[in-house]
Amino acid sequence: MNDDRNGQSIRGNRRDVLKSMTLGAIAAGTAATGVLGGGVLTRSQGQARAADKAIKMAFIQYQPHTVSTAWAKGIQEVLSIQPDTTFQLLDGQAKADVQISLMDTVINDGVNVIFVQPVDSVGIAPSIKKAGKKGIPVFTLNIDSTAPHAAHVEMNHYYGAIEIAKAMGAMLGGKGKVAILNAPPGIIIRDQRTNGFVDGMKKNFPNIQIVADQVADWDRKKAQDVLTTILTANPDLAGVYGVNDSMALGAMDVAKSKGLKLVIFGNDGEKDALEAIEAGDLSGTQYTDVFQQGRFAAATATVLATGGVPATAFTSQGHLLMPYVIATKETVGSIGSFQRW
Amino acid sequence: MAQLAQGRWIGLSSVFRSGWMLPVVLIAICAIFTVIKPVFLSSENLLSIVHQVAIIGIMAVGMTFVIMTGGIDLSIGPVLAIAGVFAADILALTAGNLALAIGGALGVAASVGLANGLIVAYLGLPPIVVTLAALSIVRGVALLIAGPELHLIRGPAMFLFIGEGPILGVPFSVYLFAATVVLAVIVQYRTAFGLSVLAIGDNERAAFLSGHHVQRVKSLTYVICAIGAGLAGIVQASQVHTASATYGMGIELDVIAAVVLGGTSLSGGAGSILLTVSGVLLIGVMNNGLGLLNIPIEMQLIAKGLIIIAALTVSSREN
Amino acid sequence: MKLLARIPNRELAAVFVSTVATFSFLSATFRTKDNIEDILAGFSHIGLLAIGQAFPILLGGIDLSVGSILALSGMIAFDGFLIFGLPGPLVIPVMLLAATTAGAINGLLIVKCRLQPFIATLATMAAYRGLTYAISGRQIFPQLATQSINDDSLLGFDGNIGPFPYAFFLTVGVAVLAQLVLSFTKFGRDLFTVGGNIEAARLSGINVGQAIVISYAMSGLCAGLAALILVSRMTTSQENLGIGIELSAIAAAIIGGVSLVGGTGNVIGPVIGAFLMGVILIGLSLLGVTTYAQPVLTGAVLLGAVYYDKLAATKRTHRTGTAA
Amino acid sequence: MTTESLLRATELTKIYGSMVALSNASIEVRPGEVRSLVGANGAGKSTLIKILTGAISPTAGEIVIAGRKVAPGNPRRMIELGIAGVYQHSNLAPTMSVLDNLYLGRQPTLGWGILDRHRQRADALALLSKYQIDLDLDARISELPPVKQKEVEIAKALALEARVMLLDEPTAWLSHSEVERLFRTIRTLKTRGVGIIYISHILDELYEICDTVTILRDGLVVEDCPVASITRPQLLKKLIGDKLASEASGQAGAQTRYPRGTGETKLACEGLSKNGAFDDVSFELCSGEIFCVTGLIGAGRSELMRVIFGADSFDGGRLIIGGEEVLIKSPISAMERGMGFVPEDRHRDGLMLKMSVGQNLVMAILTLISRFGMLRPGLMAHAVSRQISTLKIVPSNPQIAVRKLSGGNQQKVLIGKWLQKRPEILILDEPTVGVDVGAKAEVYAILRSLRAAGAAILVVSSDMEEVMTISDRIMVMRGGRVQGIYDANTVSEYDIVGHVGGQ
Repeated sequence: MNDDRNGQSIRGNRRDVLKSMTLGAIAAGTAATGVLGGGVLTRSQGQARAADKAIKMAFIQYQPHTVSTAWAKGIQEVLSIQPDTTFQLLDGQAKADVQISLMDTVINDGVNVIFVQPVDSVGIAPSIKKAGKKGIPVFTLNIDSTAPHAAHVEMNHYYGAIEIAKAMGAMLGGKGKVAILNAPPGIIIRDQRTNGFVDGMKKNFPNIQIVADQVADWDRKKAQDVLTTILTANPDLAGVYGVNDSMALGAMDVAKSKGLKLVIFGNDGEKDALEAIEAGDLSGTQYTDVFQQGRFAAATATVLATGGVPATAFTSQGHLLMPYVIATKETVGSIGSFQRW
Repeated sequence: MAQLAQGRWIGLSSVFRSGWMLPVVLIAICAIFTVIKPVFLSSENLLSIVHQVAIIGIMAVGMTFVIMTGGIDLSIGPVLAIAGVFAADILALTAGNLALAIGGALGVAASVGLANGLIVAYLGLPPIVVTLAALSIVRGVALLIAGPELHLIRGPAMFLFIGEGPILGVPFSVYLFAATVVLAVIVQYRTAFGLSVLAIGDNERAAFLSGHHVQRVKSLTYVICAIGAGLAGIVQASQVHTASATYGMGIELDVIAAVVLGGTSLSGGAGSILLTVSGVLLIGVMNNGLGLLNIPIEMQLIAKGLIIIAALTVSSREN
Repeated sequence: MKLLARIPNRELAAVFVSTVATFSFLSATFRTKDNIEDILAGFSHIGLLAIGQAFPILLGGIDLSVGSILALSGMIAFDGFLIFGLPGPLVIPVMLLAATTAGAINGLLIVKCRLQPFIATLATMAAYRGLTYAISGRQIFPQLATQSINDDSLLGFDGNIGPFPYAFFLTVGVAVLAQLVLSFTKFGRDLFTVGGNIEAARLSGINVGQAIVISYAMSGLCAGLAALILVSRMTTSQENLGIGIELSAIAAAIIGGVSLVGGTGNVIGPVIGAFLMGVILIGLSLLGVTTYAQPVLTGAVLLGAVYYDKLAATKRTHRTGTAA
Repeated sequence: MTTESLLRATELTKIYGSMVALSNASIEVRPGEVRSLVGANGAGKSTLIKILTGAISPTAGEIVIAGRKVAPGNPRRMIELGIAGVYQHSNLAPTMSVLDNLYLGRQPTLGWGILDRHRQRADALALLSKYQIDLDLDARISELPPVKQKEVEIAKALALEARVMLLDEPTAWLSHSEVERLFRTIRTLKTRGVGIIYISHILDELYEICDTVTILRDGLVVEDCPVASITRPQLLKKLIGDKLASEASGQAGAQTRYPRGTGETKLACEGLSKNGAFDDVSFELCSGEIFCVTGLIGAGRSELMRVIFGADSFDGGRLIIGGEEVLIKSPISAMERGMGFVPEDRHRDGLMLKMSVGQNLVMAILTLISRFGMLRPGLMAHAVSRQISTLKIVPSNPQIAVRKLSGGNQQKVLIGKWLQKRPEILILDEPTVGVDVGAKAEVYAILRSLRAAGAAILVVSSDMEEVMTISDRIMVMRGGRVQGIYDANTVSEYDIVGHVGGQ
């Protein structure tokens, strides 16, 4: 009885293998059609297996987000007018380990340039070195890496935040209670912006007191909840700094619904925020032309890739801090619609 | 009233018999917060707590049905996102056709739930894997449709009213949450469906042999859960005046947590909407209370862990 | 022949092989030695977490806290190396010990406080993450955030033999060891008993509590090992390391045929499951599938694999059913 | 029996909250003694057993094993001291092999906790051959039928080399011949000086195999004497009091029978077959009769019932209800045709244990008590209270969770579930397994009144006493085939047993 069961299962086993072959085929088949069939499934610049001379560029983002999307737009804008250049966008899923695997993957895939917003400056370093060995220039966006690479293009987090502190302090008349709507720890931007803001306040407006620093996960809804709570604890709150615009807008929502007049500053300068500033609901934000940031990266990249300068040639990396505007009701007009992302 | 008295054994009283401990613990926690920070007890604050948990609460109510049948739904996060995006885009395209927007949003949510339900019930695949796959698929579809950008919602006022609009000083979303709870309680204790859900969670084979439409009921629970998520998506979109395919990441864990904290067993059978509500409130109270004290994030997380352990240890002692 | 029939999760293995075959056929890069090496190196830690996860699930439980434990022990390593400048032979045992303890605490909460595993590990998931933030050397000494760990005994873990990284050997080693324990020791049998029928286990004098605690400790230890691999790869650690990774681990374990009901499964399947997910992610990326279409296909393949496994399983039980 | 006792428990008392499960109960077993422990469900038998196996510790009292006083409440210790139990409900690990289950928690090892597979297998084979038990060591428990699982449980206890063995309803799911085999085993154990505590509701077994009897009632020991010194009627009186005693005893079988009832055929099978289960089954079931199907376990009876009720599909033949051929795809359509089904394993297939008595009683009539899906509490409450009173379900509180009820009352709930819609055809699979004598009598009474009301009743039973007591006609099945259909008036128990065994 025992044996004949095994007999059956062995027969079954072969059947199973065959079956599953077809299944696997279907699975990857779907993928294949995606690649060859064009349309939404294929990488933005058409041909999947480009000719060897084609220049392949890949952008590994931190996670799907307005900023990284705007970068991608800027990058593609430049690349689209270059001869046979392909561009692929990959999602780091906000996970250091995933991002590293993707780095390795694109390196093996023989891309000529890698753009990346590292999940972690140090964590990405080994992969960047690896790319360097293969002569692949790497461009980091917003979050630098400790390993030397082609160039780093960054919004000016620290000094921008200091400027925000100055602007906010001025509006507050140098006194009052302020709250920070923060991001969870683990991403360096958070620390740079928060430190900048805190230092800026200390230095210029010692009488302004930061009464709350709460995490709102970059998220507008969370920001609403957190600020509501903070306001219950500090009814006399005068100002709010959201380390990104979504959180600042969340704060704005609360202020509006409670009919409070708060000085609220954000960071990044996405178009919804600029609109809110024009409407007078949001006090201000640090605007950076993220399209431009992408273009800069892409332009430099094209030069290096076509000019045949290998990454191994870099003894020191380019370090570009994006110019920024502290957008307030007065200055916001100067930002053209084509610059709004 | 007489009917209520007669019908009591249908379950209501058994809920209070079995689950009275958690509410007590909840009150105790509130008391502690009040002592440290009296403003905690202010009516506005209590109201804002309910307002803050409305979205999670609406989802948790739906999730309770799924978990009572011994299932689970991990896909609600993306459903929330895709519903919001649909609502936003339809509003944009139809120049503010409210009915169409809400209908479309709930429709797409329901269809995701239906797909989950049919696969789980009729193909008999483990719910956790099916809905995990859905989690990934729906997120992907949402991103393909809408991209990661924020979709600003400029109106109509009626839509923005859903989230914040005050009636007698209470945000509409709170009424919505309350309504969902009442509706769910009625469904659970006053309908054949509710009884079937319990029966299936308790003993599926017996339910089948007693002539219950096991597969149909199971599928339906997933639809309900997804509609809950869709509704939550609309509320959130309305509250933040934006929709995005990236919303609701990881929210499924908070929701399931609320349900399980409420005492609904993941293995099915026992469970109740009202207990889920107390679970939801527990989470809301913790976030609010610790926030009021302006406790730094690291200590907040540790405190949350300890509170959950303490609360559940106490309330599990009761039986 | 008898052996062939005994292969655990042979359906899954078949799916895995065919998926790999298909990708190798469609993408030249996929079949290169470097790429294989990268997949093995890039998903070994998920494999380890899945092995660990298999133990609680075998008992009909679950461990949501692995991500936080991973971050915690990673941060301990970070502090040990960068703040206190301790040598690897000292730090590595400590981080593993810490992880194991964290796991054991989960077990104790379940046994002593009679908490549902889901709740207990949900609570510690928050608590351990908080602890990680609290002890984070990056917050205490911001300049450390841009310093990399260069301790030979740690970085040693990042090497490889041929296309096989040490991390992979570690994973396979742990898997084999764990499997031997499960199938050839009394403790292993006791675990299955507890998972299958806890009352029977109690009545036959098995120390149920002990079994539970050890299982969760095992899960913790595996999270520690995963942290070891990641830290050696990244030459640093991070507060938000491993957020959401518990889902991948659980998924891998279940795809690997560990039943959530408890009492059935092994630890080989979960490893295959983990690498299957890796193969899909990398494969799709290499095929140039746009990033947002990838989750769609991943989900589809996931469903396909499980459904196929289900078909084969029902066929099998039907066979034995008539045989018995 | 002057020899020193293997196990002596004195003055055991167990109190749960306010409820006294056991008070000052004493019990003693000597080498080679088979002591019967009887009592209605809820009399405290299970509590006593649990204490003796260390599953729970008593509120008061002491246990002396082989002259040494032992601390209670420690299963492991009890096993070491040679006390082994075979329980009513499975204590096997369903996902593991028979081999593993035989040595659950005590597999032989080579030290370092490494299993000694060879020794384990050798021991197991030796054991099985010693007691002539036929089991596939590599089969998964979950894949075995109930009877096989029972055998595993018994073999598991034997493997302990127990000095004292507690058998709780060991014959519950065993068929006649298997009971015989079990008794042979017990006799061999006697000769080896093993002491046995034997719990059963079937009095025949008691008189056949036991030497002494301890009768429990409401937690008290009301009698402790040699079996020979007490007559059946006396025993019944002690157990349940006079009024039910006569009904329960086999004599009651002498009441008038109604073969083919009213003569009107309700249900007919023509050459019904299901591969691997039964083959070419034909019979007619009339309204107003109780039609018993008996035979060995594995004769295909339960499978047949499931098919008739639409829970499983069949491969050949015709099923005719009320004159027209029907294809029943699911229990739902079976119910639409006025059928009801009380499954064999009430815990696995019958009851929602966590739910209340009331909820369980309305499980099958949701459509009757709801309009547009909305339940109508008035109707529900009414229906429930009616069943509770007519079936004398105790406790009568509909809010009690079913799992808290005694086996007998659980069974009544399970039957009551169907009575509400007055089924024309009621199928009962082993309706009185693990039900005490008193409740048995009540179940029989219910069936008789149903018959009087003109229902067609199809009963599967392995309990000869039961078959002879209630049946109007008897169908014997063997190996999936119909052996014969007999008029209960004209056939004797002896003949039926003969046909079942197949001589």
